[in-house]
This record gives sequence, C-alpha cells and structure tokens, in this order.
Amino acid sequence: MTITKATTHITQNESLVFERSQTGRRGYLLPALDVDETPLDELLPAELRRDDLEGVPELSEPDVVRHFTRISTWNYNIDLGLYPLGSCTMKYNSRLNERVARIQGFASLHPLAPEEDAQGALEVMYELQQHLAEITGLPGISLQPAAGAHGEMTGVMMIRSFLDARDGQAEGGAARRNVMLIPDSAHGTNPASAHLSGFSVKTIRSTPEGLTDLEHLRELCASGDVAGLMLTNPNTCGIFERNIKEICRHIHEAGGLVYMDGANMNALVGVARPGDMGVDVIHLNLHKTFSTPHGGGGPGSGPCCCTAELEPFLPVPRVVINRGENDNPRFALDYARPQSIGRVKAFYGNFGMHLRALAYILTHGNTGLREATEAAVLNARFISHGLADTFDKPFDSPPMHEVLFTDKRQTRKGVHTLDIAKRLIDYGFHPMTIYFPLIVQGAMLIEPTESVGRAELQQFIDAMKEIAREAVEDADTVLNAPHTTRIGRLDEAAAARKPVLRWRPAEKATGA
Amino acid sequence: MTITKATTHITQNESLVFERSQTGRRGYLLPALDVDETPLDELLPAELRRDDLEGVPELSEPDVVRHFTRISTWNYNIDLGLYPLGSCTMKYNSRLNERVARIQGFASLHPLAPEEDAQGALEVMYELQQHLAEITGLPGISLQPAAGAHGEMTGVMMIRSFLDARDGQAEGGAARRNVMLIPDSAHGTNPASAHLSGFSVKTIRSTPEGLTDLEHLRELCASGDVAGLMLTNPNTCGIFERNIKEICRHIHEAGGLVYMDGANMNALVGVARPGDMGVDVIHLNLHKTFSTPHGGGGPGSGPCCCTAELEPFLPVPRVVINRGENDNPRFALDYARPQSIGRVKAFYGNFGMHLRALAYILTHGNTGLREATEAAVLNARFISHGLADTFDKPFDSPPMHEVLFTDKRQTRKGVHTLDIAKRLIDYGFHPMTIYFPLIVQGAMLIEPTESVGRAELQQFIDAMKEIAREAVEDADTVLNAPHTTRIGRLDEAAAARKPVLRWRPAEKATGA
Amino acid sequence: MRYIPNSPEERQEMLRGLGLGSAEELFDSIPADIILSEPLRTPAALSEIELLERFETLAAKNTAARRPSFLGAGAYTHYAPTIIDSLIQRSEFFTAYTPYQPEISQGTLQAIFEFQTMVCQLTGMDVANASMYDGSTAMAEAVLMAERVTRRTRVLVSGAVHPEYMRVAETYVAHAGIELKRLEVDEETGRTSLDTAMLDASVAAVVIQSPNFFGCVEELKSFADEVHAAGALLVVVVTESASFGLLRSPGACGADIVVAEGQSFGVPLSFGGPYVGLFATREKYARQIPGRLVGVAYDKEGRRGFVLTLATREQHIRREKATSNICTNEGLIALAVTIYMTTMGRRGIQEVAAQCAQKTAYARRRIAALEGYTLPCSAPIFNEFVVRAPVEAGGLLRRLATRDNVTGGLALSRYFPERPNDFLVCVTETNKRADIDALVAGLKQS
Amino acid sequence: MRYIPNSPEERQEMLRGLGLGSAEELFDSIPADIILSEPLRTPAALSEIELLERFETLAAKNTAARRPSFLGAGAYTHYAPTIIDSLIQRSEFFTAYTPYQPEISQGTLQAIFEFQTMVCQLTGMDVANASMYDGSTAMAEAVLMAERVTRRTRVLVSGAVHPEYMRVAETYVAHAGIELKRLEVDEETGRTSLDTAMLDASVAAVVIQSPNFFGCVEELKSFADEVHAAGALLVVVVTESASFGLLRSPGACGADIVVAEGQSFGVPLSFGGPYVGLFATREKYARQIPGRLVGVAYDKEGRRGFVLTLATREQHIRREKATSNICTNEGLIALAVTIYMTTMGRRGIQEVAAQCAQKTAYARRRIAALEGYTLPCSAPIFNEFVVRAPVEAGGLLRRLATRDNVTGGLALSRYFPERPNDFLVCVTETNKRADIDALVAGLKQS
Ligand SMILES: Cc1ncc(COP(=O)(O)O)c(C=O)c1O
Ligand SMILES: Cc1ncc(COP(=O)(O)O)c(C=O)c1O
Repeated sequence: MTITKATTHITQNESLVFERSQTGRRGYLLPALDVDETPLDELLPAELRRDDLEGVPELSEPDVVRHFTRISTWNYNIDLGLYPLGSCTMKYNSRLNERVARIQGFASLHPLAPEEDAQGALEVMYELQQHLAEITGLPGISLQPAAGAHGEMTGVMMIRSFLDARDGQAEGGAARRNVMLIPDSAHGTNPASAHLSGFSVKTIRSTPEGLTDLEHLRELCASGDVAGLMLTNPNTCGIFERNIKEICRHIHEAGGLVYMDGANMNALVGVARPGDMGVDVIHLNLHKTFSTPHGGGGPGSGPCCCTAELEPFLPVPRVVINRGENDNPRFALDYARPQSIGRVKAFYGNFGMHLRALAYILTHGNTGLREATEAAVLNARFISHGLADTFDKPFDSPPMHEVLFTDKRQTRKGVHTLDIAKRLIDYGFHPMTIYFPLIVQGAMLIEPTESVGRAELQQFIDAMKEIAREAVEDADTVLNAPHTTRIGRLDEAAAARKPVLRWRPAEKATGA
Repeated sequence: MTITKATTHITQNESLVFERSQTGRRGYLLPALDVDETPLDELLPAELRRDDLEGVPELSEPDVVRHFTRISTWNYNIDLGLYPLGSCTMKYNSRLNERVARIQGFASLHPLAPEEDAQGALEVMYELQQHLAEITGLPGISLQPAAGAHGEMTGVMMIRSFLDARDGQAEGGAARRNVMLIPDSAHGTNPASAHLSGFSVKTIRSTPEGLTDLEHLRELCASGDVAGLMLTNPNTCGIFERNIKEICRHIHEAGGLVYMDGANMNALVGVARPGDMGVDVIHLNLHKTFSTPHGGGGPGSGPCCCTAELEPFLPVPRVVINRGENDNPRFALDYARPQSIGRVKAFYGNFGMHLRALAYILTHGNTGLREATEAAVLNARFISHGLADTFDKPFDSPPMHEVLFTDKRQTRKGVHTLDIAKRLIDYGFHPMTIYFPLIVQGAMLIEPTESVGRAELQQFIDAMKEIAREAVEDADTVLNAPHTTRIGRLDEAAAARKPVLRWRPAEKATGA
Repeated sequence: MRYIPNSPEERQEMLRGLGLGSAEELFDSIPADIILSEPLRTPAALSEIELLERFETLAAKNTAARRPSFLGAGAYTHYAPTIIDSLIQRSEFFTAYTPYQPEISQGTLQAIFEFQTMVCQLTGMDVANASMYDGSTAMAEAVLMAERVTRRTRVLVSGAVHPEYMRVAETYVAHAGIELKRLEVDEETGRTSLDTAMLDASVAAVVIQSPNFFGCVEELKSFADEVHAAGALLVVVVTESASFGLLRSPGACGADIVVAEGQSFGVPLSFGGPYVGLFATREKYARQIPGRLVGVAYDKEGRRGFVLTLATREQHIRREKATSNICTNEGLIALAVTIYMTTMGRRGIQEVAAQCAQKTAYARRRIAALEGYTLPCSAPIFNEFVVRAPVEAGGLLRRLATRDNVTGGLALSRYFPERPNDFLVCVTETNKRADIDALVAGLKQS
Repeated sequence: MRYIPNSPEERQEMLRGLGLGSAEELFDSIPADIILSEPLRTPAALSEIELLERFETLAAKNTAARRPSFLGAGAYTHYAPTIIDSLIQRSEFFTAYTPYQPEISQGTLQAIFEFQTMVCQLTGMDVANASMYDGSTAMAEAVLMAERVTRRTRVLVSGAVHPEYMRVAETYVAHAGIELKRLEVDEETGRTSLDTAMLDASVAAVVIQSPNFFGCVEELKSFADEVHAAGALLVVVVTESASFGLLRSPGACGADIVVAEGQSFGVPLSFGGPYVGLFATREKYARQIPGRLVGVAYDKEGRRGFVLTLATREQHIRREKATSNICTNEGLIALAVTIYMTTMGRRGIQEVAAQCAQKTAYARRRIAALEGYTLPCSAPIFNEFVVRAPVEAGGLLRRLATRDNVTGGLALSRYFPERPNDFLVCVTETNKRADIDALVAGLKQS
C-alpha cells in the first residue's frame, strides 16, 4: 500500500546544513570582550583582512543538535549489531575508555607544556610502550604514527635507514637494496607505504593454500637487491603463515628485514608474539586490536614496534624514563637520537588513543587479553563452520580471527559478492569486507571479533544461508537490495565522472 | 514487493533482557574484597539471607549497551523533530545543563553532608528560589516538590492549613471550608491533588469562549464553604483567563484562596506574573517551562511559590541565608517553621533539576526569558493561523503558547483525533496531545514551543492539511496508521483486560 | 537567544504574516495592568564559558563531595558502571516524554517493563509500578493504599523507619482520615517491638523498615504472621536497595506491599535527588496500586509491544477518585536503575551486597575494639550501624572532617536530640580498607 | 572478561560443536615453538573503580592542565561548545567504520561533505578532502603533491614554518627525490623573505605559513605572484585555524594548496592529538589530492546521497601508485570540527577571531610597556607574538609557572638554541583580562 506524503519522513530528508541555514540565526554566545578595543585597522591592515565568511551556515543550537542527531540515525554502528568487516576488527568500544580520555587533566594538557608539568601524560605513554613491547615481543616502541599506514611508512623508512647505515650507499647515492617484497594478498597501504619510502615493490605469489609462496620468495631473494618483506600475519585470508620463521630466515639471509603488518594482531595477542617469529618491525592498529573507536574513519593510532637493532632509527622524540633525585622516576622526551628517521608527525602521536588503548590493556588484564583473542578466533571458526556448506571457501586452512569466502557458488544466477553484501543490510547486519583480498574472485572477508554473542552469530549465519537461497529462488530481491534503507544503491560511476565535492549556493533548497 | 527474511531486522526484534540473558555472562567487575572475610553465618543468620536472585539477567557489557541502544531507536525524541504535545512544553533540552548537573561537586554530594560542607548546593537552591520569586511575583518558594502534581498537593495543603489556622475548625474537627473549585477543563492532577488534601471538588463550567464561567463561579462561591479555586492560566485550551483578577477577587471575597496550576507558564515568563494577578499559590513545572528533560516520564520538579501570607505554611526545611561573621552569606536549612505543612519528600527535592533550571535561567538571561515566551506564543499562533481553514477551532479567542483544535470536520468520514494523531507519525512528527482538555470532543492540543524553526512548523502544517485531505479521499490510510513504525496500533483494551505486567521465565524465548 | 531557532528577523516576518505589528500584540488578551512594564530583575545572559565557571565555583564549595564518606541514612555511595550515564544520555531516552504514543515509545515502554519485572524479582512480589518520586513518597502512598484495600484507618509505623519518611507520611495522611501510630524500638536490639495490643481491627497496616534506620535487620517473618492474623497489611520499607542482594526478600517474608528507595542502584547522590521510589505488591492488589503500569499488548499482526495500562486507576481518567495524583514520575532514573540491575546482574548485585556486609563487619569490629566506643544495637545488621561515642558526636564528626578529611557518619542528634553521642556509620563496597582504618584512627584520637 | 559476551561455559560448548577439545586447539596452525608458554607480563585486570582512580591520579600529575596558559605554537586553547562532545559521543558516529557502505553510512558521508564544503569556504579554495592526520602531515603531503603536479623536485620552505612541521616534511621527502630548501626570515619584520634567485625552473612549490610560527601575518599575495611567475605552486600552511575568521583567505591570496591544523575548532588539546589536518586545493588538481573525498551521488529513484569518490587515487585501488598511503584519517575529529563550524557559524568564527586579535593587542601593548622587554618582530600579527626578555626565557617561564601559576608561553630555545631570551606568547578568546594582567605582573617581577 503506497502512502502519499506532504512531507517525506522528517528524519529521512534532513537537508545539508547550508540548506538549513537562515541569516541571523545564532548558536553561540561568547563572553563580552573584556579589554579596551583596538580599531581594526590598527590590528591589521585592510588588505590582510577578509570581509566575510560567505556561505558558512547560521543556525541556532537546537538546529545543530537536530541536524546531526537526525543524520546520525542514517549510520549503522557497533552498538546496533554485528559489524563483521574483515581486517577491521570492529569490536566493542568501551565507554569507560571514552571517559578516561576526557579526564580534564589529559584533555586540557598542551603538548608543549614543560615536561615536569606533564609527567602523568608521559607516564601513560611510557607504560603503554612497555605493554606493547611485551605483547609484540619487540622492545623498541614509538607511539607517534597516527594510523596503520603511517606506522607502515615509519617502519619501512626505518628499514631504509638501517640498510643505508649498514651497507652504505652505492655510488651516486643510490641505495644498494631497494626492493620491497609484498605478497599479492597484502593491503593496499603496504605497497603505497613502501613506495613512499623509496622502495620499488615486487609482488610475491600466494600458494593454493593461501600462504606466501616460499619458492617464489626464494627466487626473488636471489636477485640480491632485496631490502625486505612486508607481511601480514595472520594474512589477509585469515590464515596464519605457519612458515613465518622460515620466511624471516630467508629474508634475513638475503640481507633484508621483515616488516609485519599488525592489523590482524587480534588473532595473536597473548598467544604468539611477532618478535618470537623473527619479525624485525611491526605496526599495531590501536583502533583495531585495542578497540579505540573508528569514529567513522578515524582517528587511529599506529604504534611502531621494533627490535633493539632497529630502535636507534625510531622517530624522535622518544618517551624515556630517567631516575631523578632519590630515584623516583622522571619521564622525559628524548630527541638525541642521531640515527632516527626523524619526525613523522608533530608532537607525540594521537595521545587520546594511547589513553584508550592503555585503559583497554589494563581493563582486560593479561589473562583477559588472551581470552579476547581466543573468543575472537572461536567466533570466526563458528561462522566458518556454519557457512562451510553454503559458500565457497577458497582455502581450507583453518581460519584464525576472520574467515574468507567467495561468491563462486552464487554467481551462476548472477548474484555477486556486492549483491550479497547489500542484501545483508536488509537482514540488519553490516556487510563483511568485500573484494579484499584481491587474490580471490568476489572475496567476502568476515571478522566477527570477540564482541558478539552466540545467538547473534547464528542469526548472521541464518541470514547468509537465507540470502544464498534467495540468490537461487528470488535473485531479483538480492540484486536490488537493500530494500530497507533510506536510499538505494548509489550510482558511484556517475559520481566519479562528474564529481560534486562541495555544496554551492546554487544548489540551495528549502531547509528544515 | 515482499521480502522473506531469516531474521527480522535486528534492531526491530530486540528481545527482553531476560530473553537475552545467558547463565554465566558477566558485565561488571568489582575490586577484590580488601578486608579479611567474615563467615556468612556470622554476618547474618541464614533465615535472614536469600539464596539467589532468581531470574535477574546475566549479560556482558556489550550485551547491555547493544540492548539499550537498540530499543532506544524505537523512541521518538525532541532531537529528531517537533514534539508538539500540548500542555507538556517539549522544548530543547540543553546539553550544557546536563553537563552542569554532572559536575562532580554536585553529583557526589550527600544530602546529609554538614551544611558548612554543602554551601555551594544550598546557594544554588537559594538563588533559584530568588529567581522563581521574581518570575512569578510570589515571594515564598519551596523547591521540595518532585513534580507538578506534587507541587499541587503541596499548594492546596498549604491552603488547607492556612484556612484551618485562620478559621479554626468546626466542632468535630471538621474543616469549615472544604470545597475546592476546579474548572471542567482542568488537568486530572488538580482534582486528584485536591482530594488528597481532603477537599471535596466542585466543577466550574467553561464559557463558549473557553473561559471560566464567572456566573457559575459566583453561584458556587455563594455556598460559603469555598476553600479555594485551582485554575490553570493560560488555561488548558491555551487561552488566557482575562478575568483573572476578577476571579481572584471573587474567591478572596468568598474567603478562599486561589491556586494556579503553572504548567502553562511558558506563555507568561517575563510577560506577566501570577503574583500580580492575585494568585496566592502556584506550582511550576521545571520540566516544562524551564526545560529540564522529561526523561521518558520524569524526573520532574514542581516548586511551589506563594504569597508572604502563605509562606509560613511551606514545607520544611526552607533554604535560607544567614549573615555569618564579617557578614559573608551563610546558607542554611531552616526547620523551625511551626505552621509548616511538614515534609512532602525526603531531603530537599530533585536537586539535579534545580541545577538545570538555574542554568536555564542564567543562560537565557532576563531578556532571553521573555524572548523565549514571545517565540513560543508566536509559533503557536503560526500553527493556529496555518490550520484555521482546515480544522475546527472550538474557541476563537487568540491562542497563547498552545492551540486547540478538534476532529469535528473529519469525523464525517469516520476519521477521529486518534487516527489523525497516529497518521502524523507517518509524516515524521510526534502527535499532539489528544482528548485533553475533556471539555471539547476530540481535542487536539498543539504546543510547538519556541524550540522549532519556521520551516519545520510549515512542514507540520502541510502534514496536517495533507492528513485532512487523506481523511476524505483515502480514509483507510489514516484509519490504519501508523504504517512506518515497528509495530502497529496495540490492542490496549485486551492488555487491560488480562494485564501482563512482568516477564516470567515461562515466556523465555531465544535471546540475541 | 541561541536556543531559539527563528532569528529576530524571521520572527518579525512571521508577525507580519499574522498581521501583527509587534511581539507585544501577541499578548493582547492579557489585561494591560498585569503586563510587566520592565524586564525581569534576573541576571543578564551568561555565555557557556561563564556559566560553567560559575557552577564550577559553586561546586567547589561543596567540600563534602571530595571526602571519603561513611554517610548513609537513606542515600548511599555505590559504584555505578560508566555505561549507565552514557546510555541514559541518548536523546532517544532523556528527551522523550511519557510514552503516551506506544508506536513511537517502545524503547521507554520496554525498559519500564523490564524495570517492573526486576523490581518484582528483587522484592519477591508479583507486581511493581513504573516508579514513584522516591522512597519516602512511596511509603506514604503505601499507607494510603493500605487504607483503600482494608478500609481501615489506623496505621502502625515502626519508630525505626527513616525519620524523614515518617514526616512525609504524616503530611500525606494529614487530611486523609488516617491515624499514624508509632511502634517502639527496643533499646537493646535496635529492632521494632510490636505491641500486639495495638493490633486491633482498626489497623490497616503495619509499616516496618528493614534494614531499619539504625541499620538493624528486622524479623519480618514474625511480624507478617501477627499482622496478617489481625487482617492488616504488612508494608515493608527498604531505603538501602543494595540489601536486596543479601537479605531474604520482603516478599518471601510475607510483605503485602514493598516500597524502596532505588538510589543505591547507579543513581548519583546529587544532594538528595532525583532518586526513584520502587513500589511493589501482590497480584490481587494490582488495581489499587498508585502510579503508572506498563503491560504487554499485541498489534493486529500479533507483534508483541508494550503499553501504559490499567489507566483507569489514574488521575487523567479517574480525576479525584484516582489511586494517586502522581503523573510525572522518575522515568529516567528508573531507566538508570534498570541498566544498573542489568549490568551488575544476578551475580553482581549479590557481590555488592556481600562486600558491603563484609566491609561493614570489618569496620564494626575495629570500632567496637576502640576504648570508649560502644555499639548499642545487638541485632544483625547489613551495612549501617550505630556507634555510641564517649563524646558529643556532632563535634567529633566535625573534627574528623577538618582534621582527618573524612565524613565519619551521621550524628543521630539531627533527628534524635536525646541521643547526643550516637552516630550512624555506613560502609559500602566503595569504602576502601584504608578509609575505614583512617576513620578508626580518627575516632581513636578524638 | 566482561566485554566478551559468550561466557566461558558457552565458549566450551561452541568448541565442542566445532569438535575441538580446548581453546588451545584454535591455534594449531601456529607452530608450537612460537606459542607463548606463559601469560603476558602485563598487569592483572583492573575494575572500573580502580582504573578510574589510576587515571585520575596520573591526570593530576599534569599540573600544566590546571593553569592559565599562553601556549600556542601549533595547538590552541579555544572555547568548544558543549554540544560538540555530546554529539560525537553518539554511537552512530563514534563506533562506525569508514563509510564503505553508503546505504548505511549516510550520516558520516553527509557530515564529511559538509566538512569539505566549509573547509573550502574558510580557505577560499575549490576542493577539500575528508581530512589528513594533522597539519604537519598535511603539509608534507602538499609537498609531495606539488611534485606530482609540477614534476619538479625542489621545494622552498619558509624558515618561519612550524619547526616540527619542517621536520615531518624532511622525513616524508627523504626518499622521494625531493629537495627542501629553507627561506630566510627577516630579523626585523619576522616575515619570510623570498630570495627570487632561488625561484628557478626546478622549484615545484614555495611553502609559507601564515600567521607564521612567530605569529607574523605574511604578505601571501606578493608571494603568489612571484611563485606563479616561476611556474611553481604556492602552498600555504595555517596552524591556527581561528585566523580564518579574520585574515584574508589563502585562496583569495592566490594559494594553490592550503593545508591547516583544525584543532582550534573545538578539538581538545589532549597533549598533541588526535587533531585533524585540513587539505584544500584548486579544482584542476582534484585528481592529485591525497586522501578520501566524498561526493554527491544519486540512486535509481533520483534520491540524493553521498559516496566516497575518485577512489582511483587511493591505495586500495592504486597500491604503490596511489597519491598517498593514507587510509584511516581523522574522521571523528573532522566531525567535531564540522559541528564547531556549524555552531559558531558565519558570525561566531569571525567573533572568535576578532576577540583573539583584540586580547592579543592588549597583551602586546602591556608587555611592550614593560621595562626590559621588547617585541622583536614588526610585522602585523594575529594572536601570537615573540617577546624578548631581559633574562633567559626558560627560567623566567618556570618562575612564572611556580610562583604565579601561569604558563607564560613557549621558550623559543626549544627549537632555536640561538634565541635564549625569546618566548612565544599566544592569547585567545579564553584568556581573561585578569590572566593577561597576571602574566604582565609576573613578567615585571622577573
Ligand atoms: C591489513 C591492513 N593493513 C593496513 C591497514 C591500514 O591501517 P590504517 O587504516 O589504520 O592506516 C589496514 C586497515 O584498513 C588493514 O586492514
Ligand atoms: C496542566 C497540567 N497540570 C498539571 C500537570 C502535572 O504535572 P506533573 O506531570 O509534573 O505532575 C501537567 C502535566 O502533565 C499539566 O499539563
């Protein structure tokens, strides 16, 4: 039955702030200026001043609250249900950690405050470093990188500097070794970060089991110009690289170093440590494994952890501990690291995320950290088992914290991964990661994390099976999904052809 | 097109916490007991102890967060859109006021803390009293009542005590005057509060203009047993009782006192004061006029404001100011009020709401308070004007902060107020207050408040007009509304016939 | 004013559209002689920065809020999980009105239904309402309900009921034709002693608080038998809801009406409010219960939902004949309590109670061992107990506050002038052993 | 662990269902010799109570957070409306992932589109991205982009760019075949002096910060002409976004790329992060921009929506050929900035800027009048300026902190050892006249 409406549902048609804006509305009040006013022209010559802020909206406070509250309801989120994005580790975001990050003594602390007046913050960073070193088995830590890719860049640049220091440079200042090996299954940031650090990328094949091809690795190492390897472990197929030690040995024998992408550490914390596998340097995603909120795309934090050998190359400043008088600890920022690659960011990293990650580690406790890892892997296994008969599993190695399927069995009827993903939305779930890794056709990478209960996992499995059935009996329903959202599939191709990247007054409609 | 689903939409079928509960799940952790343990039997004899908490749920923290977040999405709320409940004053709830109420020095303050260690809280109450006295024109204030009805009870009990003190009691201890006059348009809490205070209620008719019938009032006063009058002004038809001074004079001449229900003060703040009208005692709804959040049904706060004559009868304790040494103010609780009606609540009232109301008053400032009143009345007039041709207006006196319509013109096609209200939901609005006041058939009482912008008011008017059109052309759509909610109209009659007021294990379903 | 969407210019346009020349004309229906001629004499508008500073300054004057404290007596310091406040701050909950429109209020309605159920589970009763203002008004309403149920007019109230609850009851019954009589408290045990002679056919109810104001756990079962034998109702009052986790439920002891203060369950002290009154009774009295009730209902498609029900008891239908005048209750606080009970759950509520009792036992042992201090009451206790000091308690506690920075408890002289040296000590799971030891040390010095 | 829904018993059942005997077996694919044999040596679990106490204790050690402060230099103390934090705490925003699925991410996507638009309005540019990590990495990315656009390899960077930004740029270009050359700063004016001889055909870009690190407003327009004449790009860096409210926009001055630190717009200082980098450029360079972009798209029914677009620039498609390696950016901080810009709005952003400038002018006058203190730079400033003290600045500031409880500014020796007596003072709308007077009094005494 169709309903005619005078106004479409109010929470379904909230306009842009610019369209809502009405000249003269005001959402703020400042204290009156409490100093005698200087004439504008004395403050600044007219040619350096602007006349106005054309187009910036004018709204009352209730307008603002209503606007952002309404559009927020168009988002799916962890607190609503399963968010099984493979490789993203969408786990529960503790409110306690949010509260900790907002404690005034942290939130109002200026980064350039004298060290002696910021000892609490430095201690937080120092303690977090200690715990991350223990968790990764790698003693050298920098919390400066702002995200995973940033940590990757930091790590591979350290490899670059280490090699240059060790091998010296070839005549003409060219680096002797400039090949970075990266599996074809790697995340896009890996090659991008390697490139940014001046390496040329060579791709390693994966085996039919979804593991790094040792043969191919040996071949590539033979060339002699190998600077290192960037490996994700468990890899992006959710499989643990069981030859990891051998792989590391090969690279080391070839004179290179091993970088591990730590995005999948949620499968390992408390169970195995990269440092014990022969890895030289790794980044962690605090916004994955350590549950700092994704925030719709950030902020993140990508600490870099390395061996003692690489430590001199970590970014400055380092947070260190000195024993002051009657040796109580005094925390300090150490800049005197001649071999350091330098800064990768102003100040000291995303401190707010450091607080949350430390709170996560202390709330779980050492046994709780392992418990979370076990629960995460168990949940992935539960889904793997539940969907094994329904969807194609490209590799039969047992999955760790995430499980990979493809759309192979569904494509006959023209239903592809994208359609399955969109249809999942109608069942109340966020889709899994799709078309990644690139090495399998129509990849569906599912990571439930430890934060979901049995019953909801089963609901997800039932939904996937039902969609598989629909794909055969009622393909159109799947091909046209989602059916329950405020808008249907958007024409992304058209959007990219003629990109509209900002609102312009021309487009002004009637606001709410 | 119908969609078959394995699982209905996850946010649409969240079960009861009891159904979600799984034995062994845990959402809390306490610090380990830090004293040596005493054997249970030494603590308490077994017959005084309970063995277990049968049925109380067991959930993890993410379960709890997901549960309450999901069900929260089934609520409409101010931040989503217009909430035009007449008589309820659903205005913007400032986040700033929420923050103020959570300042640790207030939130963690024990009500029995020594006065000298709670001066800040007492000062807050004292200052709020001062401002409410200025706003109402009535000098005696008690912040103790927890809601409007509670304030009513307090006020009429004060009238009772005042009269008993003035007139003495009849032989047999019966009160000499025990009739409380209440207009037929009054809110149900008025007669209920009068009854609770030992008055017998006589109803005053309203005139065709929607005003108190002076003739009838005179008649009733003649009987000589009139203790007082409870009047809402503007009354519940949204009309100002322009004879208010005359009405008060009549009651006073008849030996009674005038109680004003202040629920509609949003039409008067900064414009006119009950004290100047001849009113003796009034309650305010801080959760209406002063924007403390309704919280889905409370908490509220219903301060009682009265003349100097009635002040001795206010509840104890009173918050007073004493001049300490070198005369800095010292705030204190005064219990020495022999004529007081006593306590109406433990401690001092809903202090958290006092904080918010004071923040509201200080944020608006004196001119802002009047500005809000003007904007509220203007918005109501805008709607009155916009719907005048479409819906029946029982009274043509100009409305104040709320406007009353009826379903008279729609009933021909079988569409009634309830149907119009339910249909409004499909248009994205919360319905208006319906079937109140009782003096008009199919009442629709609309109060937009000052917190809504022009465009949204227009959307509401358009929606109402469209519904009126539907009522004629497509009555079924209206009669079966709402169509866009998770559940349709519920069978309330059946629910009342066989009430199920609690969950029982029998009903246990499979949780999420 | 930044909370008003329509700008002054927009409002001018709207006025013009209505054919009005100025905002003043909006108030033409108000006689000129009662229109305010000048602005209110309240302060000018404060900015956010100024307002926050202002309240921070005021809050800083509440020195008691920063001290370890052993105050109880109707308001208790307990641990409240952080998620409670973050959940009740969702606008979907805190800015919603009473759920009169069930189709768009199911969140609130389901939460209340869960609240009612858990209140029944804790109290051991059949039916609970959606909340009362607080424990004290809940007790007063229980007295009124007992009169409605029994049509009798005398109510016996234990002298060990919270004194402020007693005062509230007195106010509520002043004009209801109900007579309150006080039951003596046994000096030695600290328990209520029921003079059976008073239990005649005029008695509607006996009201007992347990743990009582002096911290003593009452023998509810034996009261129940005698009270029921006399055809009266047993009303049990609980001010410390944490005790539900350890003590036999009032329902199991034979209570007919149970009222409680729910503040202990995740609600901030906030200088005395807002708190929340719990009200539960037997199935057979469901239609006599005051306040709102939520029940299960189904729509045409048979989908389960929740609605406000049995409204014929209430003021908006029944007017002066309603079971109570209450309308707005403590919805959001009831939600906080619901989230607390759900988060702590079956085991947590018991563990909190056990820790309270254990730490209290420890404190009691330590204080009993102090030269000159005695514990006058012999009855079993939960987490509060009376201490008799060798000196005047008020001065003693003041010294503790200023010298040892600890709020040692409540001087009973506040309510009982005849007990100058007694004070009430309350210990909860939030009091560290170190705090208790500091208290003991402080007492020793005094 | 209370964050894990499935109880130990449930997990046992699940293991059995999978035919596994124990949790250990889940890790059979990991070689035994790299499996941890004993538990991690990190602390045991803390309860909420203990954890909060722990962090409160740590926070209390950050004494600088409780002092009036005149620190700026890349991080600024500004007023942030309360609604920002309450809105970004809605789980719909803060627990969502990058909006890869537009149908259920329109809230995030529309907010980013609004962010991009307002960044363009403030900077006076055509296109802005969805955010970079912070101002410093945004500047480094601008340098890399200039090389991509011009295919030239030398970049001239003003010596008055924030020293930490400079270091970051050096790291980013170390292996990119780009050479950074420093432009001198005029001693007397405090402005960058452009040696035109250096502006040869190898120069990809000239990078100027304004207001610069010493607080001086640069003559961007004249730079633009010379830079463009040489076929290079003008990159303008802004560390104090509040200045957008008063200063002519970089776009209006001819900038080709504008990067800024957005922290001033409602983002807490939080010891240096998370902050947010703004990145804007000209239409013609849109496909060279790093990071995410949101654009308008329509569905079959022609309904407007928003999507991530021009993804072919990005690492997940382009891998090593991407315009940047950035993936996760600063989404939630960009949202906070969006809410700030919307709440303060057209007039508020200008009023904040005006108050900063006014209070700074006042402070400057007061300090200039002090015996022994001079203001070395003559160029116009916004809200920061260098003060030359008669004594070593480090010690002076320490005395101010301990004696007068005010953080007086930043000793430039931190970055410029050759300037022992200079310090940088920043004044914003949050500094009260009384604080400024206290600072002046303190300086006078020293
Ligand atoms: C395997 C892998 N590596 C690297 C990254 C990049 O991390 P970030 O997005 O924090 O830069 C991600 C996250 O998307 C990832 O999944
Ligand atoms: C006119 C009127 N009087 C009294 C009341 C009762 O106020 P409260 O619900 O706060 O008890 C209300 C609120 O519903 C009302 O609208």
